[in-house]
Amino acid sequence: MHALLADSTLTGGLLTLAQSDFPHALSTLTLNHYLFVSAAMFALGIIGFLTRRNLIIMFLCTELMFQAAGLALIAFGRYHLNFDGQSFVIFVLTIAAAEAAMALALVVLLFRRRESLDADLWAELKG
Amino acid sequence: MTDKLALVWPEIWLFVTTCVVMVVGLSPDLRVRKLCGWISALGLVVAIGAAVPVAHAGGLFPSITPYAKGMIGVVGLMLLPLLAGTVDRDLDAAIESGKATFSALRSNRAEFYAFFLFSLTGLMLTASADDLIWLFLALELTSLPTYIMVTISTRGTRSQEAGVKYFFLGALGAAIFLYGFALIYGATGTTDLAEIAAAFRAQSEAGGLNTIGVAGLAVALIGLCFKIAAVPMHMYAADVYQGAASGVSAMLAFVPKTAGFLAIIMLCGAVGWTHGATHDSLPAPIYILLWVIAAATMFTGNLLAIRQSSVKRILAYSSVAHSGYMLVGVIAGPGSGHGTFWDNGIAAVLFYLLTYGVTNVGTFAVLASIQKPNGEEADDIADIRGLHGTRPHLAGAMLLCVLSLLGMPPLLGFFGKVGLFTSAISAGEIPLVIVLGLNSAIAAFYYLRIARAAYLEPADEHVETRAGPIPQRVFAAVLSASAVVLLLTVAQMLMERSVTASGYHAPHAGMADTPHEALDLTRADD
Amino acid sequence: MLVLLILLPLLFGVAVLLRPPAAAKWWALGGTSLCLAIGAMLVGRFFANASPDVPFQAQGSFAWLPALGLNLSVGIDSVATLLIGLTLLLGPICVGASWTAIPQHRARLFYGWLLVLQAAMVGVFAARDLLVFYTCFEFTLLPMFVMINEFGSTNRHKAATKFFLYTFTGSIIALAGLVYTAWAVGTRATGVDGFTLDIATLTEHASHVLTAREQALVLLAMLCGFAVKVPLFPFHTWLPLAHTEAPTAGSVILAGVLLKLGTYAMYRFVLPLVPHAVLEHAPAVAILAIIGIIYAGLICWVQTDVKKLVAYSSVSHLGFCVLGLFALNSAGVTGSVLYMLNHGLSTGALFLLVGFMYERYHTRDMREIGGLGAKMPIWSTFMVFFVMSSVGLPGLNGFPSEFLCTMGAFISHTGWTSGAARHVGATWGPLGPWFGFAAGTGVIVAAIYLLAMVAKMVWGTLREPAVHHGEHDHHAGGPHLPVDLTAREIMTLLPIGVLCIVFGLFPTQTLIGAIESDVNAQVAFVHERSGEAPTEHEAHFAQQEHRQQRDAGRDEQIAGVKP
Amino acid sequence: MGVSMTTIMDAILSAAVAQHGGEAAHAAVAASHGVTGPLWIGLIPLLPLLGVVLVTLLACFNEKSKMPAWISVGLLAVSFLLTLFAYLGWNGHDAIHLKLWDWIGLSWGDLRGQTLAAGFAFYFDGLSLLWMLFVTGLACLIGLYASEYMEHDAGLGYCRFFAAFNLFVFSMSCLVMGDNLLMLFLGWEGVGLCSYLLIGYFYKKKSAVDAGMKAFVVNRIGDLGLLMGMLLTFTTFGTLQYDALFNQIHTGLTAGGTPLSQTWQVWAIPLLLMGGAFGKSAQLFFYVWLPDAMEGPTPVSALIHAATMVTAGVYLVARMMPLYLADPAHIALTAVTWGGAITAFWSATIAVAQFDIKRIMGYSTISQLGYMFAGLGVLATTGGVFHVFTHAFFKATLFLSCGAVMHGFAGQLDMRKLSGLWSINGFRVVVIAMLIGCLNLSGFPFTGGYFSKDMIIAEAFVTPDSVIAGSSWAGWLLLLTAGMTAYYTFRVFFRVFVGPVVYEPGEDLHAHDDHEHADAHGHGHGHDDAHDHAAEHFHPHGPKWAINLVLTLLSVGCILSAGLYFLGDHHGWAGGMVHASSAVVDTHAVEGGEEALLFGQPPHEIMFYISAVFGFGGILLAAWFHGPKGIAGLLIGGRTTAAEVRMDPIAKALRPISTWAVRKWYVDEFYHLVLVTPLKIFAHLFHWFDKLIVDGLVNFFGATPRVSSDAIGESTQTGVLHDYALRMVAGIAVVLVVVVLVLF
Repeated sequence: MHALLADSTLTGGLLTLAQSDFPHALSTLTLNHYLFVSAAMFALGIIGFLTRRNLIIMFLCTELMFQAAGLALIAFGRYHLNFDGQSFVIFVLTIAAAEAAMALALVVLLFRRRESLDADLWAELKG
Repeated sequence: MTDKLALVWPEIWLFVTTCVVMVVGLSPDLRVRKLCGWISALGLVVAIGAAVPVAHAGGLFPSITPYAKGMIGVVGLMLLPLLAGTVDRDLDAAIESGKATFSALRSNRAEFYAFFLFSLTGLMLTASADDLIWLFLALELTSLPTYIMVTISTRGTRSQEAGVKYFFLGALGAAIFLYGFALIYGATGTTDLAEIAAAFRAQSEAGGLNTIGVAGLAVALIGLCFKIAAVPMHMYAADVYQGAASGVSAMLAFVPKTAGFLAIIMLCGAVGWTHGATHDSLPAPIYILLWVIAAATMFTGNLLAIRQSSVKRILAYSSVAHSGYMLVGVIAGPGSGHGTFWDNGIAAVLFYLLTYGVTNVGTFAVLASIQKPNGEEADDIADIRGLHGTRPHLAGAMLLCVLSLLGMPPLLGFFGKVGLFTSAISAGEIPLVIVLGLNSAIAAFYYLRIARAAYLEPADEHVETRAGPIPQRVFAAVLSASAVVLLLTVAQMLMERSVTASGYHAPHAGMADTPHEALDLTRADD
Repeated sequence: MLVLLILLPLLFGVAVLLRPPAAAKWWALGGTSLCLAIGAMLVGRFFANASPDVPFQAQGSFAWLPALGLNLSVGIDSVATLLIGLTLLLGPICVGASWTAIPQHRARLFYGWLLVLQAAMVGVFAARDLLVFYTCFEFTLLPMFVMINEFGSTNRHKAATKFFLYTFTGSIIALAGLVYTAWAVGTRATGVDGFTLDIATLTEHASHVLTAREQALVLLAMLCGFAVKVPLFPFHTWLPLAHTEAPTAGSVILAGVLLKLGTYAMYRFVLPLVPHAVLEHAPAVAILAIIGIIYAGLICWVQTDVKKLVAYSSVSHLGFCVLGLFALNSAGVTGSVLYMLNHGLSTGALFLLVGFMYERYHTRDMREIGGLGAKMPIWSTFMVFFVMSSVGLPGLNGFPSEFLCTMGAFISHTGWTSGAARHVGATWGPLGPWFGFAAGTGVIVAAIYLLAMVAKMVWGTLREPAVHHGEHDHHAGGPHLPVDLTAREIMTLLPIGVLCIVFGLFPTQTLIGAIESDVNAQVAFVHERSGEAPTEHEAHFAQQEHRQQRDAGRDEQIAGVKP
Repeated sequence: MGVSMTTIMDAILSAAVAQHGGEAAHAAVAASHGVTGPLWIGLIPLLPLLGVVLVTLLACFNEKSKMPAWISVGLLAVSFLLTLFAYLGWNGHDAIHLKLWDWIGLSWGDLRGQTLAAGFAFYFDGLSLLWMLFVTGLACLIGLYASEYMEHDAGLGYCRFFAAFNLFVFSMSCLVMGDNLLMLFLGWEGVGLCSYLLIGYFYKKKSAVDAGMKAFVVNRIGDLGLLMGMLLTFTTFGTLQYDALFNQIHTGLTAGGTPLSQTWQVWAIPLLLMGGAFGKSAQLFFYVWLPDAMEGPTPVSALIHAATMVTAGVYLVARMMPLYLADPAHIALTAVTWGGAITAFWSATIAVAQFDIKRIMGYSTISQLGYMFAGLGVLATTGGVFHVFTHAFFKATLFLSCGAVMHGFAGQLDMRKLSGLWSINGFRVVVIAMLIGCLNLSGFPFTGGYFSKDMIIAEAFVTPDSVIAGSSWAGWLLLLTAGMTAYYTFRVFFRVFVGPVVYEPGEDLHAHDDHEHADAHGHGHGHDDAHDHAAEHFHPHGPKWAINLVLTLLSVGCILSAGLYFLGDHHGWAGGMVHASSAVVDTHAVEGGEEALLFGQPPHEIMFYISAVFGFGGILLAAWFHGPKGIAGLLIGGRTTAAEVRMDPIAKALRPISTWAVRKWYVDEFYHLVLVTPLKIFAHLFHWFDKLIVDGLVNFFGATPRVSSDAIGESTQTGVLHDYALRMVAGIAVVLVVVVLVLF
């Protein structure tokens, strides 16, 4: 796994994403680790979204997916040694916050109507 | 920086208008609040005006903004009368009949207009995006207000159901394309679209596209399918269109779809139609992906529409199908780049978006103009039966719009479709053209039903409808129907504009300031 | 003048919509009559100025959508002129035939669309641009749909939908084929700058740039559209249904003109655009046509619904028309063009007669009604007359067309013209005597079923439906009609009858002479071009070269602008 | 035969000699033709056409007088006179041409065979003149007859009758006078139409309508042969115009330059044309329509189905004789001979067993037509054509006499129910006319029929079997048939016209008139009263002046026609006419100059005796079996009632053969089983196939979207958010898998 980027000729000749002042345990982490985690988060988000019926949890799952993307962005940003990824993440967070605000308002509205947070109760429209 | 500022003047104007609308909307005076609509219209007109002078920006599609923003503004203007009174209708009626007095807190008219304008702002921003971050933000700005608009568009549970489905599935979609963006960034090391394009170019010249980049593109495109309601992300469309008020449905059929297509065009532009055996198509995985999606979308949309009895659902599924048609144009790509319309799929898509937007307003406007006795808007096909006898102009409008959507020559929709036809044939996409043709035929099943119901059949005896209280909607319907015919006179100009707009600035490898090595995660770790 | 003929009916259509319903039929009559008068002038002027060097007259063009290669261009050659004449002639006749059948409160809808339909039909024949053609071609569907759907009989919704969907589906695929041709010409033909839909340009270049395989595919696509319209076996099933359900005027137009759109399109596009493929596949098409002739003829024989019988007879007759076209020689193509006109007259008249009968008895079932000879002698006389015209009795109009189609198929055989035993009366072509023979058996079948119909309808003892289903919703309250034909009804039939005789006795002076040079030119063109199609490689090379030239041209332009 | 030659004959000879150096002969022949006739010749067919128009106009004004008849007869008389003038003004050898206008003309090149030119043009040579003389003459007389015969239908029916009658004469004139095969075809189909209309004149009677349709359809089958023959002629010779065609044939080459004898067309074309001729003239397989055609009014049977139209086939073969002779193997001529001979015999076997006198005449017509074809086949064109001429007169006489009987006895035609007309008041003229006709038909010595038939039979023996295979056998068959003819002819005469007076009225067919039959004209034989009153109240009424006059004139014509045999130097007047036409045969050239002998004698001489023996034999047999007691039964008859005759026990003994003969050998039933029924089954099969399979497929494809719509809609659009999400994700997975699968 270390050899993944062994022959890469990225500027600065970095073999890993770790910086010298990182804790040792982290210094061996490579891009792959981060991507793996990110993918796992994304998958978990999807699985959660598909399996949970509670509106709030479902929303949180989508947040998880957003953050998975954020993690990937940061990892890539670090890998490419530019700040695009990081600045992207800032905006992603902002959007996530906006969505959260909307989601909660929506959830309140829906709860008032049905006295329940079960998403599948809303199945009048179909066909 | 100032360059970019010049580029976004329309958005700025719209934003300012939005703010004004919100402020005016706080007025305790009903008459002042009623100005909101006019102010919005004014803002849109100014925005259109501001969009036109912008001649040439940078990026992959340097000339797309004037056309796109002009189109957005025009269709926005047509949508405006349709949206009038969506949220305050009951309150207004109550006030007029003296049952209630105006209460500043109960009215959210201004917010509604503001959301609409925000959404349009986002849409225009999408058109001027030259960066993934920008694109992402613009797309979200387009979508987020629509979630609210759907939910509050009527007071029934249906709108709320539509809202919940739209929002949650929308969030899922957004997450997906965001992840795709992340991967693209990872593969190219930049968020600037032009640089991404250059990087991809370099990769392909160096022996093949980066897997992660392709995967990212694929994931992003699939995520964007939600915006354009393409298979497999079309599930929500019918429910949401049906649940929302007709005006909002009309908007949903245009605004997110346009945003989605603009984004898809930009992403495809980033990878370029320079791959394949003859260097004139998208890279194989993306090509196959879009091909499958386009074909599946056409069939699914048209087939599902057949069984519906709700006109809104029919139109929703037809909107799905139309996305499929337009994807054909995306697949065909910008063609030879000779400044011709007929072999330019992107121009065809841009033109089609306009024709679709204009026509679609009409169909929904007719529905919005008819009211059932319980105050709901017309929805079921039985509700529009016999329209010819009672409101012939609405029936005529419905007929024209539906026929245009069907692609009946010589209406506007037909020429939209011909553009797709010719460009796809130029690109050698004969099977897709056949699929497109077959689907146009399948579409005739349900369009004919609508047309027949509205224009020919007598009214059902037990179904009562009456004219809605808002004359602007009738105006919108008639406006749209006449546009279907009248725009034909300027079709040449529109086509030329769309060609200019689709001017694709093909990337070269040297464009990127920081040439990055191909990122290859597949290489074995020994 | 051509444009006037397209616009006038539209204007009158608007007038019909705006005037009170009671005036609708008068406006319609005025509009169609005026058009007929103008049309007569047009036809007269055309043939006065006809010359082989200027095949197309009354040309007009307006660059509307150059971006799509679309010009609003019109022009007529002799074939188109005659077909326009037929269309315009049937206009007032249809109005006259609908005079009492259409209830007043729906008259505006009916006559309005009738006029629109007429404009569209004229447009098809007048078009010199592919998209103008296609537009009008498709736009005929809508008025017909309305007419069947609203003014038809019991099963009308199904019939209208089937008619629309079937033909619409076919023609979209045909459009794909046509656009493909346009594309190929636009990207490969030397001397063509960019995409064009101009029919003349396409005709000139298409056969040079399409490879054999492409031609076959384009042929297939075009046939999908046009064969459905004609209709050619086995794509005919919409026709009996549509005819049966359509109102009288609808049937007349459907049989008289709409079916001819298919054959006209074959004449105008299929033959000259893809001659190589046509030559190769003509036997297959001809076999379909012959199957149609005999198969549909036999089906006619066992029909009980007289209108369905006449409808199936159209299928059978149009088989001759297609057969003649695909004989690819002057006799066949001339016969085919004649057939387009003559079938329109005689079958149109048969539909009128059936319609008049239906208006009185509200049934078309020959088990319920028949033996009308004693009760309606005038009607019966016309019936026998037009049946004879339809059977192809020499001296009436059906014969020259049927004979020439059969002859065309018979003499169109390459084996005839080569080898030691050269046969001077034969022509180059893909069919042969067996095709002529098979088509000839169709003549026998035609005699069987049409005479069987006459035997049931006209001869025999009088049979009338026990109870008049006079309570048909559209007819309730309509004026009471006398037993036999009224003067108005006779006036609708008389002009057709006169033309039947004139075209039967003087075909050369009226029709054949008129179209001879155009048809000969067309046949010669097909002959010349059918020999070889470019290979894939050549086509590819042409495309490359074309692209380079265009690039060069653009560079020059840019270079020219820059300094 | 053929001692002196006309110019045409010379040309033909020279062409035959210099078969391959055809140009000179070609030029010579061309030069000998080409007399342009005066324009008034065109009036001959056009006057009847004018009659159609006038009569139709009268119908429009609902004319109820006999005006239509007078107009028709007048115009036909003028037409006849014009023909006569044309004949008298004719120079006796050259064909007269007259082109009125181009009918179907189409040209696609300047080379030979690239022009189809069929003018509305006329061509008068001996053959057409001969035909036209009796066509217009008889039409005029029979029109006069019909003016009385049809009088009970005065009104629309009367007009309808005379319109079709006139149209028939027009068509027949076009057929005979046409200058090309297409004109012939015009007339050919036109007479078919008129035949159809007139057979079905009593259109309320199903059998009449069916008979009309049968006639038309059977004719059409033959017409297919004619049509194909025409097209093949065009491809071979590049023209359909007689002159050009004959000139080409005389060169011995096809227009493409191949020697004719080496092509298959040389026998195929005549065979195909023969198909058409047999159809129209009711020969061989096609005869079945003619007996049924007797459903028509009797004047129609007389004119169309005996005298004129049915001889069109003979005309065609005679006209196309050069084509038939061009085949060195004479395949088509042999077929014509045997077709004619077999038909003659076959229909005679049916005729001997029938009881309907009109039908017997019908079968005898078929039989006599067989003689004519056999005559043409064995190269006795003169005999054949002469027989056409004499037959036209005597058969018209016979039919009209039968018609007079029918007219007087309310449609009774059954010989078992009629007897002794001689003794009934007012029928003397009829009986005499009938007798003259019968004598002619049975070939009684020194009648016209005797001479014409002998010429045919003798020539059959003259022509060597090497030229026409089995020619002498055909002669024996024809001889036998002559005897049978005499038998069945006089069977009718003896039973119906002489003997004890017995009669029973028939169902009055004439009651089926058009509309106005309610306002009866006060006829003794009423319309519906025929059924109301008992038979004893019925009084037969003899014919009035028009019928009697016509019968008299025709009888005189019959007698005079015999005299024609002695006119001129080409075996009579008819021979002269044939010599001046394309039908001429140089028998010396064809037969190699040798005459076969019969009983060691030249057949032409001995035949007079032999056939007289056969004729007498037949008559005596008839008298023995059917003749009444006394002088009217030639003293050997023994019949005392109408229904019982000496033949009955023999017929009973011969069962089932006699029953079969009565039932016409079940040919109609056979055709029904073999042709009509399968065709009908196919029609029904196709009908259902169309409905279920062809349309079913269309409906299937039409329903597919709807069905799949329901399937997809119900399974995916459940309305549940989670389902949607799941399907979206699954959909993404599927799409990605598809992409991967396609990629690799």
